[in-house]
Amino acid sequence: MKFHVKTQSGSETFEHVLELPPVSQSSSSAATLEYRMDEKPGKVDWTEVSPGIYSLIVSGRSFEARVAKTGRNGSFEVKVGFRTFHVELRDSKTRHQRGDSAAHHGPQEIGAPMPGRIVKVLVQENAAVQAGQGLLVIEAMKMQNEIRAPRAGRVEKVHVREGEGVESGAPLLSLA
Amino acid sequence: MKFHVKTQSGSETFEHVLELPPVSQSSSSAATLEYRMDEKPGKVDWTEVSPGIYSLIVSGRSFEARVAKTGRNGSFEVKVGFRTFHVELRDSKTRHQRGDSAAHHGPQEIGAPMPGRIVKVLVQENAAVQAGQGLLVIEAMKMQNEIRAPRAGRVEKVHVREGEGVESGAPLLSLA
Amino acid sequence: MTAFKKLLVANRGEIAVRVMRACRELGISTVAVYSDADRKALHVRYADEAFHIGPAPAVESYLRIDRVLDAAKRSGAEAVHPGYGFLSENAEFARACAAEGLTFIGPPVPAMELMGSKTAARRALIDAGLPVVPGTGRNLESLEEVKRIAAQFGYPVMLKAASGGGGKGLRLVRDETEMESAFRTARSEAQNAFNDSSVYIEKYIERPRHIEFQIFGDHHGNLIHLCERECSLQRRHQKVLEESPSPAIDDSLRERMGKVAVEIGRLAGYTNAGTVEFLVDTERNFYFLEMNTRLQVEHPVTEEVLGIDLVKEQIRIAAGEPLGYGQNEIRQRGHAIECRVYAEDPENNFFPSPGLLCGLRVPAGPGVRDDSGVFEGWTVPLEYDPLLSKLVVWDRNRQAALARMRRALQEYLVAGIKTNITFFLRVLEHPDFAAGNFDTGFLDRMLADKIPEAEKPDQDQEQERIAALAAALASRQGPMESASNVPAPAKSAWKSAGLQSLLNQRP
Amino acid sequence: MTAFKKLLVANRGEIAVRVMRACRELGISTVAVYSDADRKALHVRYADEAFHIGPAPAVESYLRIDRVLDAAKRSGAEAVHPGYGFLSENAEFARACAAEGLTFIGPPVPAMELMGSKTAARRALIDAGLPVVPGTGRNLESLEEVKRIAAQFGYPVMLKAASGGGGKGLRLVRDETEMESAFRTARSEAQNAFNDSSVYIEKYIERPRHIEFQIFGDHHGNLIHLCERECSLQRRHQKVLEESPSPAIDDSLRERMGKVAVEIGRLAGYTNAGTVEFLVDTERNFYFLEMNTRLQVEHPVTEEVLGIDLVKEQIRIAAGEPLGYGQNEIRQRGHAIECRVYAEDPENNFFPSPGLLCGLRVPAGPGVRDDSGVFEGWTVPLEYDPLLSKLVVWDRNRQAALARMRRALQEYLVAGIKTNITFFLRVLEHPDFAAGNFDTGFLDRMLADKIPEAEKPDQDQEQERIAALAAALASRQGPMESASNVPAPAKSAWKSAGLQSLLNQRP
Repeated sequence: MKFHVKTQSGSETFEHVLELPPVSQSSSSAATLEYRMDEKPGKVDWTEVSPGIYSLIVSGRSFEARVAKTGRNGSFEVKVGFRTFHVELRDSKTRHQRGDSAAHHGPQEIGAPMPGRIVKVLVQENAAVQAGQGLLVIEAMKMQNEIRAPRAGRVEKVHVREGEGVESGAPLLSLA
Repeated sequence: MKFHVKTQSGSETFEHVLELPPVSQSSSSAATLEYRMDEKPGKVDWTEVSPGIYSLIVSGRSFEARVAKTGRNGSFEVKVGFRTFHVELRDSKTRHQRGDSAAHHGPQEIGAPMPGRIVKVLVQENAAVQAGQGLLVIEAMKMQNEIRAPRAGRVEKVHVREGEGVESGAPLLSLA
Repeated sequence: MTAFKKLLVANRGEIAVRVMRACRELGISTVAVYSDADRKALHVRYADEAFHIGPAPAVESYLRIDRVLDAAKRSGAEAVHPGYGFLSENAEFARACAAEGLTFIGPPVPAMELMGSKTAARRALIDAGLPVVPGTGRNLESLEEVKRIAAQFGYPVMLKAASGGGGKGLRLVRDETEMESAFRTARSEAQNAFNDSSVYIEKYIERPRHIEFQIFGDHHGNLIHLCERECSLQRRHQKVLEESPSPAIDDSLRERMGKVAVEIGRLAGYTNAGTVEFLVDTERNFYFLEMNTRLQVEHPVTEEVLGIDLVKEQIRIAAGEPLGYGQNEIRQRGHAIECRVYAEDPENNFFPSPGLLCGLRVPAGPGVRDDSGVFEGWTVPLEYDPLLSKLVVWDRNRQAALARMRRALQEYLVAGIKTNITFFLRVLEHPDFAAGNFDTGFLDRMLADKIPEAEKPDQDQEQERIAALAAALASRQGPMESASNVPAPAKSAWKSAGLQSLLNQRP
Repeated sequence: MTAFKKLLVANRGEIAVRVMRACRELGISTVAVYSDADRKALHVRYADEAFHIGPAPAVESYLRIDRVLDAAKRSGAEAVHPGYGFLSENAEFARACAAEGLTFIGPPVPAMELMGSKTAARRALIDAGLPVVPGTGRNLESLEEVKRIAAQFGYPVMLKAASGGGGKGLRLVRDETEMESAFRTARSEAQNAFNDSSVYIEKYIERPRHIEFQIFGDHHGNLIHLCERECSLQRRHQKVLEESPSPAIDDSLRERMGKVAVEIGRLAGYTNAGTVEFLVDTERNFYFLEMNTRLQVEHPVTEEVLGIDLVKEQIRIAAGEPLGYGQNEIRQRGHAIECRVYAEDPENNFFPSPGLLCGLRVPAGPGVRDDSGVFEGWTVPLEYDPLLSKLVVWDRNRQAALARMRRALQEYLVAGIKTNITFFLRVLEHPDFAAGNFDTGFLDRMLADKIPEAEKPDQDQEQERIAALAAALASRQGPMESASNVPAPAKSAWKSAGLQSLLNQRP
């Protein structure tokens, strides 16, 4: 099995090609296995100690990783130590079908980062926005926070009105 | 819904007839509902706070109960405070089919209370045994423990040999 | 043991659990009150009795005196502990408790009222010759008068709205040339915000430390202080980390400040637990700031250093028992630090992060105390202060306590929501903080500097590869049933997508 | 900070985690070793590095000197902490460490060897005029000699097998009429068990207390004691609850015993942490019992009362630093109690209860410390001591500490396996224990009495009805998916069925 892996933490991103042996029945839950990362061979002794928590021992070093699936397919949030990594995983088959810059195509839905109330909508539909420009202000726990455009684009649709309450993840705005 | 409930803790057993309103969609996970226990009406505000952990408020008193299914149907282990209760539950339909003393009919399987090694088998097949009589000795964590007959009967089958290792719950002996 | 058989805790979250623990140890039955948002909350589960008092918004539940008192009556409670926040400094509530024959665990009503009014407290202290920040405390109408008084105090000075609060109508004036425009804008801002353009002057204390003294009085005339807490580590005037002793206070200053704190307590006719807050300037002059007439959030650091349970002491004293300690028995041992663990996102301007707490591992072992109000599976509600827990460590000296706090923070794991745990690790690594050189502006300056995270290149690169490996192993296990009960927070996905796109756009 | 950069912990379970916590606070990297049974264990996860050293049985892993040393070499560790048990009192291991250039964190080899031999230690103390239990310590061949010496000591006396251990060849003789048969059977039992019929006499101390003193020495000639631990609460000679101070020791006795403990340490040329165990009779005479040349399980009660981290101190001293405290700086504050939480079933003769720990809620809050080696989801292995955690509380005095321990035990929840938590609650409620009146036989007598559980009729009946209601509500929720991740222990089902049948048979 060959994976193309992209990890991102803070402002850093890394890409790797990771080769793992095929899954055998006996070793699916815990085992020592050999891998190649970016052509360099390695050996990992790994096991899932609790649901979603993995213990990995590599060259004697002991690591703990908390792995949670995020919304999209092949997308994970992984905590190692005090650092959180966003990991995108594609095996060689799906890689070409999806393309590398899928995130740029089609409108992007901006969701509510937390439950709260819409205090202000700062843009109108069809308006062109710059990356980092404020789109809406949401209030929760008596604090106001501005939701900014993750990239430049055009506001295709605003899904909420001022004063409206929203749940976490609720669509706020589509960015074309 | 009418339940016949039998609770047992230490050497005490109690029986109750408990009537609950039928499950409605809206109130299946948390609600205040009225019940009758042994004809006496009561009101409980209940909710499942974590899987298997229930918070119940009855007449202002706050209780926490940890409920775990045990092997048999309608059989639960419930912890309230520092006490553990074994609760047998039958709704009115199943009550008559199963009869009250199901435990007495047919052979009873004695299982290993824990993983360990069989040190000694104290009885032979077909031997008559008294309640409380020693059947086997099992060793684990360097301690030996005698498994005793839960009731009088006849040893129908011994499933293990001396020196054999057993997993928790493994059948040791059938008591007819 | 004490006179009370049953006590109602008029609060929620960690402090409600903290008070109930004290009650259990004293053999007192506990009564919780709760809003719609808190039916599953830890304090409700911990209590012997629990009464519902209304919808989620605090004004309709935890701030409703009538409903809290109704719960007290229905339960037959004999005393009420208000915790902090909510009704804890509300004199009307204390009076209403008394009217119902309930013991309010706190100071007498007149002491609450005196200290509840900043100006009245300030005047009383001035009259008694006790140190307050130099200022006029009265409305100044003309620019000339303002300039004259400012020259008298010496620049810099603060202009403050008389009806002020929340930073509105507040101006720092560094020299006389700035005064005219500052005076004008402060007045107009005050007019807009409070419909009252009155402003007054206070000397601006530069780089002050915020040091507070715990005091304790009983109903038998005993009043002592329990030494200081260092509370200068604040983000936007909110304390986030407290410690005791303060690295800035030596024995002689402690004695002087403690004496003044006790005098202030005497002045107010104080009983039970209270806290006198001071500003300390760089020349070690100290000025009364305000007095909090209740238990502080950060009371555990005092408990750890002195070996005194402040909540049990509060309850005993309210029951009429004498103070369990004389001033000469108060001895500090070692060093304690508290971190307030909040559900907030340090990478996103400390925005609150309520939601499902789907994973929790709490630090433990020697010298570590976690006063928490949450549990795995709890949904942190939107409506209240997002304090999850107070992590407190003790060790023989400050250096050891800092190392222990670092160890404890490293053990802490909260999944599903964001917390400020990693932020504390950054603070602990700051050389100025480690050296004890900081003031109330330190944290805001540190955050404004956007000090880059300390580079730990080797380990971090290894961690990055481990993250890649772990994700691949997890996905290889099949459709990840195993991790499916760790719901991915919608927020992370959103944030991740957003950041990713931003990154992709950079040159 | 210290001379070590990396340290290997040659142990498992809670003590391995305890030592690693100390290392983290000292900035020392940690190396774990583990057997097949412990791949997922907490100490492996907590360590910076981890090396596999063999199959589950300890003789093939944790007791294998060669494999532990191999792991140390591969990791580049500079020091080894042996914890307690396993290789901790093995002089050969200490020597092997030295031969490899590793610092063994413990006393010098000669001290280990002297104290490792009970008879040699006894002889050395007698020569130095230090108090031991009166006895012959040598083989007695004839009944006449035995009777003569017994008369000299005064009855009751103990006959003990010279090669003895584990209660074999041990006879309590209350008066001379019992001596002939006791002498004969003790000799034949000793012959059968140890292939050596030698027996000797010791004075039997009636209703003794087991009191031990912590001592600490550095490599600069300093040797002090850290006061006592009360360890009389034993079940079948196994300590289950320890406290400090001892309710039986006053300042003058503490000073006398501490002085003797230090003298014994000097006699042995002792450095690092050690424990001198004494028996104290009802007339407050005390006798040397044995010395443990390692960290004790119950070291936390000393840490809490003195505010000293014994493990960090051990590491510092092994690195050549001087003791951090002089004898005059050792001051007890308040009272600490430890309960050893075991995976065992008090209702079934304390039979070990290994298995999947499918639910865990650990007590917390003021004055509570949990030194644990387990986590929710861990499978307690069959092969080792079933100690899950040590629950330690501190409060200002013994009465308060007892109340706090009760509160903490009530918060403790372990699901899936049986524990002795409820048993401790029974012990705490016993009036003799509460009054401090107990000796080493107290617990076995209490268990033999089968003292009925204290009746709390009202609450218990309510709890019973709540259990019925909760089960019905859970079943009503449908096929109980919600509780399905709480696997029902096979044992409970079995036990429940068995008990139920037994009950049905009663008239």
